[in-house]
Amino acid sequence: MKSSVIVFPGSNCDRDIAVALEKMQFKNTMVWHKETKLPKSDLIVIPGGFSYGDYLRSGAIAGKSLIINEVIKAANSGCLILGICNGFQILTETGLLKGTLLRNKNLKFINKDVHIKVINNNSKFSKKYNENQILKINIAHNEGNYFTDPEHLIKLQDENLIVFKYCDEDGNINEKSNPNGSINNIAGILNSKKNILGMMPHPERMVDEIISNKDGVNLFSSLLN
Amino acid sequence: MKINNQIIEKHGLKLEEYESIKKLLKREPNLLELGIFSAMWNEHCSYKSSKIHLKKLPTKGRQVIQGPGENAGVIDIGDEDAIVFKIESHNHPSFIEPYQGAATGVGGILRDVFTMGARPIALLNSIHFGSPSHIKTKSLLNGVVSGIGGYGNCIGIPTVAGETKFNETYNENILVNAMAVGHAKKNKIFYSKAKGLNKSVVYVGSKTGRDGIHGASMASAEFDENSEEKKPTVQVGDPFTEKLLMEACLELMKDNSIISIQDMGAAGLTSSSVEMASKGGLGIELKLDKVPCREENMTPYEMMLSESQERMLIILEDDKEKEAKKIFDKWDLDFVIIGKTTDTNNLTLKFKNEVVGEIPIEALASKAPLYDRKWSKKNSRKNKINIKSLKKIKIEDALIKILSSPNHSNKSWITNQYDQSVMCDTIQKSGSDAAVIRIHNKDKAIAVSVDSSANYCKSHPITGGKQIVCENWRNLTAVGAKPLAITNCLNFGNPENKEIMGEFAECLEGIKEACEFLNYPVVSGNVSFYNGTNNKNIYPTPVIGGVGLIKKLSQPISHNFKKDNSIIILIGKTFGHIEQSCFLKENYSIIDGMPPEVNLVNEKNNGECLLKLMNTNLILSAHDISSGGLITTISEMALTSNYGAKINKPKKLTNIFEYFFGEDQARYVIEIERKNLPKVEKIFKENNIYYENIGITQKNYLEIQDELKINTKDLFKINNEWYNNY
Amino acid sequence: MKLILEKLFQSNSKKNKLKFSIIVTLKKDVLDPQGKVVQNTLVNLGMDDLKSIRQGKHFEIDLNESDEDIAIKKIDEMCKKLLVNLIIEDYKINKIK
Amino acid sequence: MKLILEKLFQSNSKKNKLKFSIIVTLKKDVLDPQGKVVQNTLVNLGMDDLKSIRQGKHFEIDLNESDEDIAIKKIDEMCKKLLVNLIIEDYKINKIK
Ligand SMILES: Nc1ncnc2c1ncn2[C@@H]1O[C@H](COP(=O)(O)OP(=O)(O)O)[C@@H](O)[C@H]1O
Ligand SMILES: [Mg+2]
Repeated sequence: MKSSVIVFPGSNCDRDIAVALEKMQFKNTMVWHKETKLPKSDLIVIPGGFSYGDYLRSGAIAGKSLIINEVIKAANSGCLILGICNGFQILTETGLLKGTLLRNKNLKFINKDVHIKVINNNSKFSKKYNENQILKINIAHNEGNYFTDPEHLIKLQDENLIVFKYCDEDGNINEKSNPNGSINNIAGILNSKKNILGMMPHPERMVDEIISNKDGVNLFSSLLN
Repeated sequence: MKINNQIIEKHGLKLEEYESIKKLLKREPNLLELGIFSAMWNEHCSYKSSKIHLKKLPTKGRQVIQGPGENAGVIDIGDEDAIVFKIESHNHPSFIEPYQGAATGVGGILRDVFTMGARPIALLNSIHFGSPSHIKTKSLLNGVVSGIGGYGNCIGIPTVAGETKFNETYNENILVNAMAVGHAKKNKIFYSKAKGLNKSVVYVGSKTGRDGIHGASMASAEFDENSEEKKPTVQVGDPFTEKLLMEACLELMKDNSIISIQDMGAAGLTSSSVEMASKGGLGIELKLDKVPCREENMTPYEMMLSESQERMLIILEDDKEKEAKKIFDKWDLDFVIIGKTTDTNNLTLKFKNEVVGEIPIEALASKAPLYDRKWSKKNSRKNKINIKSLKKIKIEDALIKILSSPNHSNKSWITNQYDQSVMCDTIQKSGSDAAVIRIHNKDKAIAVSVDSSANYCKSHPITGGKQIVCENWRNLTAVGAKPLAITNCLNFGNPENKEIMGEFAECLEGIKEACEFLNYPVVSGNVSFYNGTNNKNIYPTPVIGGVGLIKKLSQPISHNFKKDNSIIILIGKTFGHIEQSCFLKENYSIIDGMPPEVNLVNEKNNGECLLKLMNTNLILSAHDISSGGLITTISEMALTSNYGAKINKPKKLTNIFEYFFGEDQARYVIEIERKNLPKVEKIFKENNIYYENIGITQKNYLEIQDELKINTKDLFKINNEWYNNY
Repeated sequence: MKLILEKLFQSNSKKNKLKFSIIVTLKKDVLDPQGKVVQNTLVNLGMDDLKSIRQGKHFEIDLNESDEDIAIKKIDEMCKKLLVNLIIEDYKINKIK
Repeated sequence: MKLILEKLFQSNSKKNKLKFSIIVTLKKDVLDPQGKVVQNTLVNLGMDDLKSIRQGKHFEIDLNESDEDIAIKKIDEMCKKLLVNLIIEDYKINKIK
């Protein structure tokens, strides 16, 4: 499997995701945002960080970069796209995913391990997880408060496009287990064609026992065919 | 403009100092030159009051690659790896504008580390606020914490440890000290010393604006009522640009084009150019028209004194300009040749084809004033407190008071606002004795911690100075690291006051003794004087930042209890020293007497023996004992795990409060498996270690026979309540 | 019950609610990192005529207060107490209706 | 040299630079977490008369363009292309001078 990681000025989880991908046997290439051609890849990752400082709106400026046009083309032709944290924000800014990520409800940056539940394990990104499996995974963001309009929300539910929801240790999905105010506790969603996943939690931080746990591993192994 | 006394004073210079300037120049300076002198001669840059004392600190050791005097200290951690680290204060700017003050503090210390060729891998901070009930405290705390997070999170370097303390002595003068730690290759360290004639001096990074003009003088001036009105142009941090600058510099450092590199910190272009020239014994000429400016019509004075952030000065090898510029273009940063090295030994400033200032470099550096200020020895109160004469309280209530006090409360409210995990090498985060960071792609790690004890230092500076070094050393040891070296940030009041100068001299005496004995040299640091308002000085607050090495990475030792029914051992002798304790302060508002005595022999012995036990995998968990005493330490081990403890009552000691709350030094609590007890005891005996088996772990409850029984979940709640309700 | 009635009465008597807009800008000479990046991006997108752009904040406030002088005083207090960082920001209050 | 002359000429011919202010607000139905927290804080500070507060952004733009119609068109383009997320935000352009 070939992967590409797009690097913007201000990306800062690019090395982390590259390490995780290589550990999972992806053949990975880093792609600088000024480039106009993408190497042939089965998976494109837009990593976390603060592209362009997250100035204006998080993800907005990266959403206008040269390389993004290529990403959009690849997405439309069915390439798998994974946006993590800032990557998710960039995907919503480009319109590849619907909705938006607002400031966390407490207006503070939040970094901690939270629990998420696998709602849909029937996607290319999540098939190695069990349905309703509870994962412990790190979040680190200022703007992770997912918001979308009622119609799209219904669509997300009806078409089973919600992959992860925030929950507590025992799997309860409620306001208390919602760290950032996301609508319906949403932590990660797919597009209708199910080839694009955007998620706020950081699976790349959960692939090494000595650092954390290995709850992120199956996301990457799901992608390996 | 004719220079008069008022102008001289406004520049923070004494009249005698102005006389020396005239002598050195053999003429009157112009305003630009005066500004440059004021920046270079103030306390912040010249260390004029502290230098003769700092010289006494031990700075050498086999582990030291570079001691004080460079942008940051460098130590050897084996193989080809070096660790580069330093701590710095940003107290006054943070009091004026907490968010930006703290943010730019982080930005500044990061530049000190990556200038030397190191990729920063961890950030720490020591922050001190006034009393929680003081009207300014809450917004200062909020601003400082989000400023630290705002900068570190954005640039993508984990903030992994720190300390947060409240004490009314900081009501009008908070402390914000930031420490950065980086990793470099031993043979790829970059220094600031200029070499060679006619070499290009290159300005890179952000443009220069009218930010913090005279910031360096401000940092060295006492506050008065008007200081909030003075409102110097506050420096705003731009972590995004810093990230670009860092990546660009590290990229340029991959080949051999840099002769010397220096960040523009306090006193910006002035101090960076003077520093490079003076270290190299050269002159430097700058064409100020070339300086990239953000605002229109900036004057040479403004350019030379601006403290705009995210800028660097580089001296390049011949013919490397083109390649270097390419890198900075890639990162969208300014790259301008603004001058060259000369053989004149002068700082020569040209503007519009005219020489607008010319000063001998040595007048700004080696000939800067040096003071041996008067100081007096502390007359410490040797009062003994008799607990029996105090109002009776229950152990449980006393413990709850401590665990729910602002200073001992769980700091997750703060640390959850910092990205602690980015870079994926944080093995142990905030909340333990020391954070543990893996060296990327390697099987080894470093441990880092910052510590201070202002109350101890106030009551007896020599002991206090020794104590913080020991506590810091102990915190690293407690996670299984061999302590290697420290950086220090010396926050004190007005050095022109002989009591304050005495606190400074004596604290340093204590630090020196401890560092020498523990082979724990000082490799970098920072002095911040004039912390105080209207002649009210803060308590002496030296902050120690230590780095230790974990040579072979297995799971590092953390402090939460791991198992049911394992043995709990107290290492070190308990005398029950209760004066200056957190127990007396929180329960009786008594802050009196001497700090606990520091016995360096025991400290070293106990710590080294503990490391031996750890290296033979005999330890399940370990925690050092500090403020709050034995029972506080045990509570902290219980409240983050599902296991409590059943602790025996002391047999010998008369007073149970002194036993459980006394703050005697050189002690640890460890948890070991029952079956390993004989092996562990044997090692203790071989090493002459005093220890006591004080109890066992058990599920759910922390218990002292007949005295206390409390659910660990409740302990956790108690420990978390204060911040959540503040 | 009494309380509720009182509240109702109160809000009735102040029917003409006022609406204000506050514009908060960075002081001159203070670095605006956001504006800088936005400016570069716009220029890269082909907006050559852009001379400068500075970013600030905007608040829209509805007040239960019909006396304009009192209202402005209150808004001013809000600005000073919370909305504006007086060290680095300036502000302007405008009545919308 | 030619370049410099051209530049000089250009900036002369467009002497009357225009200045605009743009106010960007969140659409009505979009959650405004910031406004909400600010509102709560203000109420806690004793501002009982506060009915509602919504936070938005403000831009101040200087253009090298003297034709107002063209200028407004350009500003509008900037908004659409970058400054505003049309899915969740509304905007208003005002000429300042
Ligand atoms: N401002 C801060 N930033 C990061 N970590 C902090 C901060 N304040 C406290 N901590 C963390 O909280 C824990 C407890 O701090 P402290 O009581 O000072 O520890 P110790 O007594 O072991 O030195 C430590 O792990 C420390 O790193
Ligand atoms: Mg400790």
